[in-house]
Amino acid sequence: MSEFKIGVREAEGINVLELKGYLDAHTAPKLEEAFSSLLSLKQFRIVVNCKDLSYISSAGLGVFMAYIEDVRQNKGDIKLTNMSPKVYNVFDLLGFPLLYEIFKDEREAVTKFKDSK
Amino acid sequence: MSEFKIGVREAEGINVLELKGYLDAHTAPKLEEAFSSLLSLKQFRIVVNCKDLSYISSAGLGVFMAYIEDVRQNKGDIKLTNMSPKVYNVFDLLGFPLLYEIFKDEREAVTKFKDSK
Amino acid sequence: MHTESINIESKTERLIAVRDFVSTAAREFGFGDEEISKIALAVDEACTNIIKHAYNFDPAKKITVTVKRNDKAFEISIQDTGKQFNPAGVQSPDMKEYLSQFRRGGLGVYLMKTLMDKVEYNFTPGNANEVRLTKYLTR
Amino acid sequence: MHTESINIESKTERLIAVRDFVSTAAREFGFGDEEISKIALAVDEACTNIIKHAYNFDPAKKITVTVKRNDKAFEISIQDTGKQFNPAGVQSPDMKEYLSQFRRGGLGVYLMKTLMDKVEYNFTPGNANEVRLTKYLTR
Ligand SMILES: Nc1ncnc2c1ncn2[C@@H]1O[C@H](COP(=O)(O)OP(=O)(O)O)[C@@H](O)[C@H]1O
Ligand SMILES: Nc1ncnc2c1ncn2[C@@H]1O[C@H](COP(=O)(O)OP(=O)(O)O)[C@@H](O)[C@H]1O
Repeated sequence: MSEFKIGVREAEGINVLELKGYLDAHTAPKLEEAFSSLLSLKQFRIVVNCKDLSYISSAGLGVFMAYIEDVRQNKGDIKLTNMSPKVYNVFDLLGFPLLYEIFKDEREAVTKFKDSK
Repeated sequence: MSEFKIGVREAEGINVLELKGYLDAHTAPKLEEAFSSLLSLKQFRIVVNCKDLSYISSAGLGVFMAYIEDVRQNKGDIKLTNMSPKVYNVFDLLGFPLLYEIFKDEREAVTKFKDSK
Repeated sequence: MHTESINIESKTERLIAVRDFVSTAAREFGFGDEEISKIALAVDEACTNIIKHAYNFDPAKKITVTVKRNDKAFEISIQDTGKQFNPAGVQSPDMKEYLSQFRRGGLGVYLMKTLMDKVEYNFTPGNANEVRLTKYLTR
Repeated sequence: MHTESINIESKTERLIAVRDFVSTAAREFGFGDEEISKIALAVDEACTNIIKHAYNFDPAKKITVTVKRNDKAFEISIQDTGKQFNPAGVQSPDMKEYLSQFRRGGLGVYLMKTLMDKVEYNFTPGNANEVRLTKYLTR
């Protein structure tokens, strides 16, 4: 019954957030904390692996919007990966792929960060 | 949202049922079908792997009771394995470990069957 | 007193939503995982019995599950308009005998009584049965 | 006409139970996974807005979500007793502009309208707001 969990991994200056479960108005503050602690540590190269993310509502989308500008101004990015079709549909419906890079696989996002060093 | 699933594997005459999800009055008939098709194929050496079983109610327990006698009369057994504490608690509360062999791991149950050949 | 409720059709497809509804409220009340599991199972058994026995699988019938909480007690009231039935009248099985005779069924009411601190029954002349399941928080 | 309902406290902790409740009924009605996801999301957005805006996070307030089904239409009515609010009055964002300006929030009502076939609002003088979300089955 713990409905939403975040795992954090770091390798070569790239931080991977693994989201698991349901991201809604109840759980969005957890994701907000995770981003804000990365930013306070000056970590701006962020990959969000959505493999186990079962659900997202606009409250979850709002968290990504809250940090993307700041992250990019610091020469970083938030790249999203491994979305289920269900979760991708919500991003897609609102045109979010215009603003966020979305990859099939985490490694592609990591590689992209490394190549842009 | 498919709340209950059963996988069936067979190796050396031992059938392993893998239960996944919620076993309640709604889903118990699926397990009943699985048992009855094994029995109609004269398969009586049955291991039920409960690793991914999240829930069981008395309707689920009833299915095990419905087949155990028949299975044993045919020199077979229903052995249960890999239960989460939550599911084990229900079996335990009702004394089911008196009637059913319950193993930590699937391999132990398979070995037991093989040794008793 | 906090009160929340769910009103469903009498179908086993609804059991999962009822368990989720009750579990969320139980978690918030302060129960841990083990107690929450017990409460959800007891409510499942009560609803399953109504679907099967009180309504004979008629899906046009309705069940209302109401959760009431105060500081110490978590009470679930389960209401139906089917056959009158007092769980107090059901004798608890001798489990050793039960298992050795390979019996089947007849464990639902026993589970409700074992899992909860209190099981009460109430019949209102408007032809409504109410089973009240209570668990206390021991902080 | 089939009618089922859930009456909950105004808390984001309840969103998951509401989504489950609505999803189960939508599945039974005959919708596929994609439609079910849309319906659950639309209802989540409506409830989230009530919790945040109509009730200002006061958990003592209540929300009722009622699902009504007939042969062709699946309707969810969401009722609260908070601030009067007609979603029809909210202008839909231009998403290109929205994204390029790094805006945040203001997508809930737009999602509701996009995900469902019909969004209606109804105010009853007894100080109750009702939002009705409808989706039709195209078999
Ligand atoms: N809600 C109910 N309405 C009418 N009869 C009931 C109800 N619940 C239980 N019963 C009766 O009590 C018996 C015992 O119930 P239970 O212990 O749950 O076992 P089971 O449902 O497996 O028979 C049932 O067989 C049924 O005859
Ligand atoms: N149920 C409601 N009661 C009162 N005001 C509401 C309600 N729903 C939405 N609103 C108003 O409409 C605006 C737009 O809502 P929405 O599109 O969901 O975005 P957000 O909730 O992120 O602001 C809200 O900011 C709020 O002012």
